[in-house]
Parts: sequence; C-alpha cells; structure tokens
Amino acid sequence: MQRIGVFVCHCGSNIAATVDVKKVAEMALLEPGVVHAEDYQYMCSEAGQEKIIEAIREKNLTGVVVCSCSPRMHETTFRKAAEKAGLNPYMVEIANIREHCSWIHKDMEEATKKAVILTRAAIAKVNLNTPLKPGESRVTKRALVIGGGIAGIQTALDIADAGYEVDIVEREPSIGGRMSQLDKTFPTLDCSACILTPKMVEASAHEKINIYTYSEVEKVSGFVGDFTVDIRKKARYVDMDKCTGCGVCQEKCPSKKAPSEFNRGLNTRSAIYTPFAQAIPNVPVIDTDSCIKFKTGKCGVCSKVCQAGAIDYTQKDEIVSQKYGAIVVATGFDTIKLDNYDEYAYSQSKDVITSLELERIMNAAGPTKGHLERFSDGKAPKEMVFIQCVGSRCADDRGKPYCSKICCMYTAKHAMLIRDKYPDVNVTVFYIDVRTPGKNFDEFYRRAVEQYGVNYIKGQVGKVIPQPNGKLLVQGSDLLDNRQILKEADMVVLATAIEPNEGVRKIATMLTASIDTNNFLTEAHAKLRPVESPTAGIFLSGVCQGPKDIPETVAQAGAAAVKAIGLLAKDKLLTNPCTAQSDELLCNGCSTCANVCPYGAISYEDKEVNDHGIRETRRIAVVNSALCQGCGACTVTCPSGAMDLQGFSNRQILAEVDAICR
Amino acid sequence: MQELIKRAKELLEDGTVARVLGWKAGDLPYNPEPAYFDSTESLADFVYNGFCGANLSKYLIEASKLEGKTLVCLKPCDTYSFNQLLKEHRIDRDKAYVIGVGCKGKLDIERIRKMGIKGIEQISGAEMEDAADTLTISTIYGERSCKFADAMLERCHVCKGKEHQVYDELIGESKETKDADRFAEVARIEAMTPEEKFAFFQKELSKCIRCNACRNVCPACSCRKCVFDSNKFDSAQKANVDSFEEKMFHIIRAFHVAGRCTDCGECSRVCPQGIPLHLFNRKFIKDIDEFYGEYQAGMDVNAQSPLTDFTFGDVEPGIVGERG
Amino acid sequence: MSIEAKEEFRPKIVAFCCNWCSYAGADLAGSSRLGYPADVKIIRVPCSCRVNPMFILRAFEKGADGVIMCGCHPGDCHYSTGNYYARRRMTLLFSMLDYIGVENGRTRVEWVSAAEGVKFSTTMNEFVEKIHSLGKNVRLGDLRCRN
Amino acid sequence: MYKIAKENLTALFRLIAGAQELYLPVKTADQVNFGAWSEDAEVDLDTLKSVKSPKDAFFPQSENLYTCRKDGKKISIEPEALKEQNFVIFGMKACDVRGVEVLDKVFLADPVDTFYAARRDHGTIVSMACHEPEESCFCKVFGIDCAEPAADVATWMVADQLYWKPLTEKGEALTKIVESVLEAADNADEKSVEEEKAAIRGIVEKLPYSNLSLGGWNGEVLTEKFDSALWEELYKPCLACGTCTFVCPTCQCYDIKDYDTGHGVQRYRCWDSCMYSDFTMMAHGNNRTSQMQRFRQRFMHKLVYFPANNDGMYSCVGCGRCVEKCPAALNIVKVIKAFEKQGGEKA
Repeated sequence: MQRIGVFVCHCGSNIAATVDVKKVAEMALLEPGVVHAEDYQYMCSEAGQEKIIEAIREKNLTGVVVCSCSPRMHETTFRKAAEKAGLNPYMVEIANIREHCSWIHKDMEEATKKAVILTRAAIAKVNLNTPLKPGESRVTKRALVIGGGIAGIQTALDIADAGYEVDIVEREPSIGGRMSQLDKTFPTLDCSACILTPKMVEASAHEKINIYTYSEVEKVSGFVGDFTVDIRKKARYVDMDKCTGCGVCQEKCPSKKAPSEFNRGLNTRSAIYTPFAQAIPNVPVIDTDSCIKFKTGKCGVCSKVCQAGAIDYTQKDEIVSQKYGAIVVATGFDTIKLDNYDEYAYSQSKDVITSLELERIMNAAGPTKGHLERFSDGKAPKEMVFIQCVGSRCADDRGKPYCSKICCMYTAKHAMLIRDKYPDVNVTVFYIDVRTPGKNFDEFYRRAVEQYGVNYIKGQVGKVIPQPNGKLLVQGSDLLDNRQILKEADMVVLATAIEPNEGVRKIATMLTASIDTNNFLTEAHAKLRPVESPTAGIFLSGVCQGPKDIPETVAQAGAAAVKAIGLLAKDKLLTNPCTAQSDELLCNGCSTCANVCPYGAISYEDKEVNDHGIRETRRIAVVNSALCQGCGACTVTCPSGAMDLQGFSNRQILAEVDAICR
Repeated sequence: MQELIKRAKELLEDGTVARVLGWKAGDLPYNPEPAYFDSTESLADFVYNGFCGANLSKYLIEASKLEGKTLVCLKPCDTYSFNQLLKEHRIDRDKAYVIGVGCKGKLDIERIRKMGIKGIEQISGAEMEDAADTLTISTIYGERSCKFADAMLERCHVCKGKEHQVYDELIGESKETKDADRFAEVARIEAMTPEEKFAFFQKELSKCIRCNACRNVCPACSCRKCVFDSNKFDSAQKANVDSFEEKMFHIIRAFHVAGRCTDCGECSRVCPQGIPLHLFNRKFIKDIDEFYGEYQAGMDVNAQSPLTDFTFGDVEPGIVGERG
Repeated sequence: MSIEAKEEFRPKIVAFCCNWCSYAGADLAGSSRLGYPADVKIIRVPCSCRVNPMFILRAFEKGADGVIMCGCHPGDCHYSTGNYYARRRMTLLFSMLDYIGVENGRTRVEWVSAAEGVKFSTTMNEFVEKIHSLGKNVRLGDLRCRN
Repeated sequence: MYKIAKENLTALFRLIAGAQELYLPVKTADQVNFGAWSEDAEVDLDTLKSVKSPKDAFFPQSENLYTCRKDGKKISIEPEALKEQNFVIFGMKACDVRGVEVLDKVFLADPVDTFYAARRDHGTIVSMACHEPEESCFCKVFGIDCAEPAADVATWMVADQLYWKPLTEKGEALTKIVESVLEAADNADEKSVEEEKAAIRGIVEKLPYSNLSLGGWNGEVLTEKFDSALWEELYKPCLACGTCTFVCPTCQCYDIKDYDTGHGVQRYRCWDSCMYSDFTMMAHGNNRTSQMQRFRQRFMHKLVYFPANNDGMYSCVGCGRCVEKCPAALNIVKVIKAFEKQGGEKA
C-alpha cells in the first residue's frame, strides 16, 4: 500500500475562489492510501514545494498528488520537488483542478464536488504508480537544417560558429530562399541581395557547414540526439566538382521557354539554368521537363559547349544517409494561389500582379531590368492600386484566417519606392488596417503617406474589372468617407497572403512534428518555447512557425540555433521513462504491435521464458526504450494486454475511470 | 477418405511427417474428435466425413512445438485460419504438411436435433463419397431423413469458397454450398431500432454461461493468456453476478479479433447455448469492408490488417450516427 | 410522481483527452474561462491511440452515461499516426455499440487542437446536452455499481 | 396419484406461482433452460434435456455472499440474505435429481453450506419421467431409473395427461396447493403410467451407452488410473473450455471473487471449471500446471475420488449433456471406454 500525500493549491484565488480547498483536502484523507493532506496558498512557490518535501520526509510518503493547475504547467516543478525529497519523480500525479475545474465552473459546491472526484482519480492512479527511471541515449554532434533561406542560413551559421557540424538541405538549386527574390527591404530600404549574398557566401565557405542544394529530405528515423536522415540529392546532370560556373551552357541552351521560377514566371529561362546570378552553388541544373536532350534524345548542346566536361546526362538521384543530433526546420513560405480570388482578375489580366512579382519587376536583375511597366503592353503605368489583405484575415475558408504580417510594410515600401522613382505615378492603397508595430515601422509608413503622398484608403476592393481600353476598373469602398470608389488603374498589385511552403506537411510527418490547421509548425509552447517543436530535438526557424519579417526571422533563427547548440553540447540525454513494455509471459509474438509503432521501436526476439514452470523458447516483443516515445498505440493493438505503457498503464487508467464513475 | 488415409500412411512411412492431425471416429455417428495419429496402425480410426467440422488449424500452435512435421487436414475455410496464424507467427509453416481436404459442407448435429430427430443410431449420407443430398437417419424411434443442406452449419451456407488458400497437396472434391448472403442477418439487425437491437442481443447473451468455448476454439483467440484470464484489466473469465460482463466479454473478444477473424464460424458451432456469436465478428467484417475496403483475413499473409492500417481520408467515427 | 423522479439527472461523463492537443485544448478552455458542465471529467492519456475499447466499456460498466474521446486533428498527431489508428478503432467500436442497441449519442470522438479552447468547450456543452436528452444509461453497466 | 390434462398445465403453473416461485424448462432464443415461469414464458416440456442442468436452482452459477460498503474510512459488512422464499422446480429428470443428491453430499456435509442448505430447504422438486430417452443418455449405468424418478413429486407425461404422484411431505404439501386443478387418477391411469414406465425402460435397454461398464472404476484404483499413460493421449483435443463442467448437473467447484462496486466490494462466488488455467490457483502458483492434469482431475474426481469419499457414489449421473455439448467431441464416455479398451488389451 502506498503512503500518499495530497497537496491542494489555492493558486491565490484562482482555485480557492471557486473550490473549497479545505474540503478537497479533507475528502482526500478518506481515500485509500492517503496519509497526509493539506492545502496551501501557492504550492508551486518555494514555500509550497518545501511543504511537499517536508511531508515526504516526515511521513515517509511513497506517492504525491498535487491538486493544482494543469500538469502541463507545473508537473515538472512538483516532480523535481519530490526528487529533492528522495522520492521518485514519477510517483507524483497532478489533479488539474484549475483549468479543468475552478476556471470553468461558477458554483462552488459543484466545482468542489468535481475537484474531489478529480483528486480521487489522481489518488487512484498514484496508488498504482511505480518508480520509473529514465534511460540514457547518446547525442550525435551534428545538426541538420532543412531549408536554405535566410532562416536556415542564419541558424546554420550560428550553430557552425559554435563549433558543430551542420548540413543544410535546400530543395532549390541554390540557397537564398525568398529573400533572394526581394529587391529592397523595409524599413531601411537597403538592397536585399547586398545583405543576403555575404551570408550565403559565408555559409558556403564555412568549414563546418555542408550544403545539399537541389536535395530533399526523404526519410527520418530515430529520435532526439540520434536521428538518421536520408537525403535525396536530385540529379543535376552537372558535375558539381567539374563545373566552373562559366554560364556558357545556359547561354547556348536552345530551349529557353521554361518559365523562370525565380522570376515568378514573369519571364523564361533556359532548360539548363542557375536560378539567379549570385546562386550558391554557382552550378546549374538541367530541368528535364524542358530539356530537348531528355525529351527527344537529340541535342546535347550543353555537353558540347562545356569545356570542363561537367555535363553528365546519366546522373541519378543519390541518397545520402546521415546521423544528426538536432534538426532545425526552416522551410519558409510561399504566396497563396489566387484561384479563390477571381474578383481581382489575377488570371484575366497580366497587369494584376502579386507583390512578390512586383519585387522581381522592381529588381534591376528582374524580368524588366528594374523598369516599372505593364506586362500587357510594356507601357509605364500612371495609376497604381495596391490591394491589401488578399487572402489574409479571411473569415471563410477562401483564404487564411491569420494576418500575413509583412504586407503592410512591404506595400508601404513599394509605394514609397515607386513614388520616389516615378513621381508621376499615382499610388492608391486599399487597406483594412495598417499594422506597423516594429522598430521604425510606423515612421516608415508615415513617410509613405506624408512625404511621398501615397493615397491610403480604408476599405476593401470588391472587384477589379479589365476594361476594353486596357485599363483596370477597381471597384472599392471608402469606409471613412462612406462612399463607393470607382478607379481606373493601369496596374493592380495584390498583397497576397503567405502560407507555409508546400511539402512542409510531409516533412512534419516525417519528423513527427506537429503542425496546425494552417500548416504552420506548432511550437512546444506558444510563449515559453517558441522555437522548439513539441517533438524533442526538432527546432523551428523562420516563417515555417508563423508569419514574420526578416529581422524577426533572423532573431528566431539565432534562437533556434541556441536551442540546438544546447542540445548538441550534451553528451547524453535522459529519455522519457513512460515507454511501452512487453510482458514476456503474456506476449504472443504476433507482430501486431510492431505494425502500428511509428518509431520502429519494437523488435522480436526468441527468448527462453519460464511460464510458471513451463520452460520454452518464445518469440517475444522487445521495446527499445530509447526509440519508444510512449504513444501507446501498441498497447491497444495487443490483444493479450502484454504491451503496457509505463506511467499510463492499463490498470492506472482503469483506476481513474473507476474513480470518476464511482 | 481412403485416398487420404493412404496418402497419410505413405507420408508417415517415408518419414515426411511425424504425425497426422485429423479426426478420429467417435462412438456415436456424429461425434468424431480431432486427434493425432502417429502410426500407420492408428490410422485405422481415422475418419473424415460431414461431421468433421472442427477447424484443426489452432492445434498447430502446439504441434509446431513438436519434433518433426505434422500432417494436418484442412478444409478450404480452415486454411484462412492457418494463414492468419502464420501471419501472426503463432505456427511454423515448416512444421506443417498441409493436405487440403475437399469439403461438401459440414453438418450441425444441433440442427438435426432441432428437427426433432432423437435417439440417433446411424446416419447415412454424411460420408464424403456419398453423392445424395439427403441424410437418412435411423433412430430408436424410427427412420427419419432430412436434406443435407438443411442440416449444414450456418457457416457453410455462406461459404467463402472451395479454394484452399494454402496447401502442400489437395485431396478430394469440394462442393459449392453457398446459398445465402453472409451479411443478411447483420443487415437485418442493423435495420432494427435501438430498442429492438438491445432486446435481441440481451436475449441471446442472457444464455451465455461463460464457458469460453467460443474463445478457446477460436483460432484468432490464440493468446497465451487471454485478457479475461489475466488480472491486468480486472475482468473475470467466469460468470459474474451481473450480466454486464458477458456483453463486455463478447464485444471485447470480437474487437480483439477484428481484422483477424477469418469468419470460420467455429464460435457459433461450439456454443452450447446456440448463441449466433458470428454476428459480432461479421458486424466488424461488414463495417471494415464498407469503411476501409474489402478485406478477408487469412487470404493474403502479407496484407496489412485493417486495424493496424489507416488512410488519411478514413471515415470519421461520426459516420455511425449519420448512417442512421 | 415521487420526489426522486424529479431530482435532476446529473450524468457521469468521461472524456479521454490526448496530452498534446485535446488536454491542452481543455486547458485553453479553462484559461479562457469557457465553461462547460462539471459532469465532464477528463482523463489524460498520451495519445488517442492509448484509449483501449476496454476503458470505454469499463466506464459504462461503472456507471458512465457518456464517453467522449478527444485527440489531435488527423494529421496533427504528436506521434504522427496515433489518431489514425484511434479513429479506426473508435469507428468500429462505436458501430458495434450501436449495433447492440446502445444509443449512438453516448459515444463521441472529437478532434480538438491545443488552440481550440472554444471548440473544446462547445463540444462538451453539446455532448452533455445530448446525454441529458438520452437520459440515464441503462443498457450498459453493472447494476452492482448503482446501489 | 393424480392427473391433469396437458392443456390445463398453465392453470397448474399459475397456481404454483401464485404461492411461490416456479422454475421450469423455458425456451429462450431457441434454447431450453430452466427459468422462472411467467405468463409469457415459453414452457417447453418436450425437449428432453435443458442445455444447462437445473442445478442453478440450488447452486446458482453466481451468487453474492456479502457486500462491503465503504463510507469514508468506515467499512460495513452485510451478509447476503439466505433464501427464505419457497420455490418449486418443475420438470427435473431422474438424472438431474440424482445430481442434486450428489451436490447434497458436498454442500450438506459438515461444514454445511448455508446458502445451499437454505435453497434445499425451501425448494420442492417435481420430477418428470423421460418420455423418450436419447442416444447420449447413460443414467442406467449409475443405477438411475429414468422411468421412475425420485423427487418430492414425480410426474409422467402420457399422451395428453400429466400424472402427478407426491412422494414426500413437501410433495404432499405442494399437492394440496394445486389440488383444485388435479383429478384423482383411476386404475386405468395407473395402468397407462405402468405401460409408459415399461416403454421407457424398453428404450433405455436399446440406448448405445446403456451397457457401458464401470468395472475398474471405484475409489480403490486411484494410483493406477492416475498414473495411466492414456490421459496424455485423451486430453489432446480438449480446448480447455468449461462447457462440460457448466452443463454438468454435479460439478460443484466454485471460485470466490470480489467485485469492486466503486463504493465497496461485493464478494460473490461463481462456478469454476477444472478445465480453466486458473483452477485452484493459489498464491504460490497452480498445482496443476498442464491441461492434461486438469483434464484428468475432472474424470478422476467423478469416477474415483468422489466414490472413494461417498460410499461408492459416482459424481456422474449419465445425463449426457457433456456428450452432446463438448466442442471437441470429448466426454466421460469416451474416457471410460478408452480405459476399458486398454484394460481389455492388457488382459
């Protein structure tokens, strides 16, 4: 029989105002095994913890129930306190009488009754708890960064500077990401390439950094400290070692009709290409979908013109398998597809463009060499309309419910740059709200309005109608003046919502990292652990976690790096002891459990057992507790009940059920 | 049958197998029992007729532990169970020599009794060689007869087919006996109101005496120790004062074998109280087929069982209510 | 009518919540002060795939009037695939309970993320209301637990 | 002797049930078992054997012994009340009546099982002769005459008449209660009952198991039978289910278990089966570790141990239920025959 102590927390008045804490303690004393019960103002305080420690020592407690806030909040705190008193930390259970009780009920009698029952369930569970001991696992001192944009580059640099090996995996032929497509950056208006390129070079030159471009993560196994990742290096058909990056092949390539991904399809590129001039590595890839050699077997021009002999049509995808201790996800974002926003005529008119397309147009290396012109007729626009929140802050499922965060600022930037370069162009911005929290952000926006005369109209655009004269009729409303607005524009720019890159769901699944309904990776705690995934050893960098601008991204990238470094600096990790275990006398060796284990933690052994005098060799499931994460899928699939989960055993959960239904 | 005995003798003599697992003639016309034969002489008692309904595949769990191969006689439906046991590593393929025996449908003595036939002395028409579709039964109270099909086990009316799923050799002809829809009865119950459903199962399960015959005969219930025998769930294997546990037992048992049950029908055959236990298993099979695509346990050893598998687009549990 | 019959029916409801999403969702409902009846008592499990059908039947045996299981949204499982297995298991189990005549409304599965405090509270309110409309569970359960 | 027309039996049952509980063969979901009589119960007196024996009437499959209630840290114990209500069990066959005599030897011997004794005191047995015995019957082997069953009242169903013959005081008392629907039997009636008895005995002679020999089975042969190599062969098809024990009219083993009601514990007993792996499981383990040992126990008990302790009375009554119900077609007859055959071979 356990000797259980019950500690009821008032949480100031958070609990005590609705739950009669004295009564809870009093009722707890009637439960089997309970030898001590008390209540206190703040159990999580130093003094509160001291009370627990004291009681454990004085009354020889073998189990502790703390009736307090959610175990997600203070379970660790109380476990540590118990450990201090010499009690196994897993002999502590929490009855959540705050979030699940006092905060949601108003009637004191009812809330108290429920608190008593929740406490009873926790006591019933503790009665069946057994001391658990965490195992140990080693840490591979190498990190993987998925994504080679500014977030990934910064994280990799920070980790590498701390002295650990880092691999970057980038899907595109070059690192650089979204930032490399931008022209200028707010609020300082410095050139994006000028600040990004040195970082790209630094990363590629860093002796601790190894970059896999044109590569994707294929498979992830293992767990924190000991991941094994298969990386698919897609065939470039160009030998990385031989290529000098002279660019002749791209010049001579007869197939030049492929839309340029980098320029958002605004112009074309050759079949063999580097996405942009400063690409790192400066080694082209062959796009087999547009390559004549691959399509018809005839051509081979690039191979003929390459003096280095770097072209290799026989190249195959290659799988590299590597071990890592930590993985940082920095997969970034893309703009949403505008299929649901046909009213803005994006698909009907070439002069309706997205902001990211405008970035390319404004860029000196872009499709128009930096000249602002209409794609329909090449004419310079006179009247430009910007529409904000296209797909952002959307109440229905056409778009995204969240604010994309960066649009207000980049639109102010665009408007300002256009007014600066082309003072004759009128710029009108339709907005719902202008959001400019951030250092020097509001000043920046006000400059656009006050100094550059950008016309901001609070109101939404209902429709953009292409006119026979080539103009675009913008139908909007001015909410402040409460009037309808009809405006003829030459170009319309849509501040398109951003969303996590496609493929992030696949990566999250491989990593067993959780992801929200908008495909943003979930952080371990929204406030307190914003750069960690709930899955141990997985860290989040950049927009994959939520919309953010460059300075925020870089800050978060550094934070993720620090977390990863913190992990890599350890030689050994303690593993979660709440793992599955197979009772060898009950196990049938049927392999059903291994079928549902997401971690490959279950294997089978032929083992000699002594089943009440019957000695025989049996096929038996064995759980690798370093791999097991304790989900419990196996325990339910096991028909004989041989598989059980420590800390959440069948008997423990049944005891809770019984206690609640009593 | 003679061919089967001859072949069994040959295999015993040439040392291919160490024993034969088949049926031994009973002392009444209808009660042959599963038996091992380890010599050619002992095969004198070997019998294979219409009353050899027992599915012998489960005995192979023990036989797999013995020295040498065991020749086992499996009917087409038994081979599904054999495969399922193989898949679950409960039996050793190398320890078994499977003779797929023909089947013309197996007889249910309870059905014959229910026709009011009693004092049975002899039954003719039940041998594999008999071509007639009538059973002639001589009793103390005079001669009676009945149609073979009317005396067949329920499972034979919904037979999965004449094909053996696994065998080393085949002996004997099989006959198509299917003449009913396997899910008709399940569908009939599904269409009832909750009150009627409850009354139906309440009545059937009120007869349960927790003898565990259904479980112990079941090839899918091959656990070394059943959860109802272990103390992990505090659930008793014996009859309880309140009848709830019978319900719990049958639901959990059906759940544990869901996706693994081959629908061999042994549970219903052996129930001393004639509870149509297959209705539980078949409900799961019907649901699995409807929700996750058709699946026959024991057909493909390598197929992923529906309960250890999923698709992203699986139906939500709410479908149960929506289906109405 | 006797006095007892007029006594308000307070159902016993057991909610199994996975640690990562639904339990956190319930916490959020709490910190957002989104109320639901005290009849609901939550049991924390690591994942919805830890919920054994036996637990659900046991709850009914011991007198529960309704059992609800909450887990991460499909695709969002902390253990990546747990809720997919749970979904199949519960679909089949609930279908079986329906088949033997247990009112379908007494069992429910709801996917609630850590961010869906509102959903958690709404779901529980709805579920309790449903159980109220069904009344006391008399089809499952051991009579010995009642007196 | 009295008689009553078959068509008036409902009136008889109504009369009995008016004064006390009445249990008789009732058909539920196509199976006949002993159950409580009610106006809408489907009484079935034509089916020879109920699936379960009627021993439940005296020794129920499960029954509460006492209830512990927990109130805070206080525990109160309330023993289950003994049977106080008189009841009648109607339609027991001769073998089942002998089955009760076997149970008496166990439960009424010192120490007396009070639950059982109370039920015996309050129960009146109305037996019925076996109109058409079946091939699985072998009561004759144990000296039971199914044409002339013992009991408090014996009855015979001949054509459309039920003949009623009180044999004990309890029987007379019951007869008084139902007198109003009974008619006195005359000589012709006596004669037709005698003819029925003769007919039954004639059929019994023809039954395949009637000449089964129990030679070699008695309390003296313990070691010889126990050590026989035959068991190792005989048990093989056994599935270790409890069918044979649960349909048996004489199996008397029970287990005692506790049920957690949430607010206390109910201690109950339930039939156990020697076929079950936890049979006689004790803290140190199980003294019969193999199914062979458990299988052997059943037959040694019925044919050797029990007669050794009860003046030669076998604890098998030849009802043949196990013969009919064993999923693996094993049964006591096959065991007896196997030993006889082996004995024959030896000789």
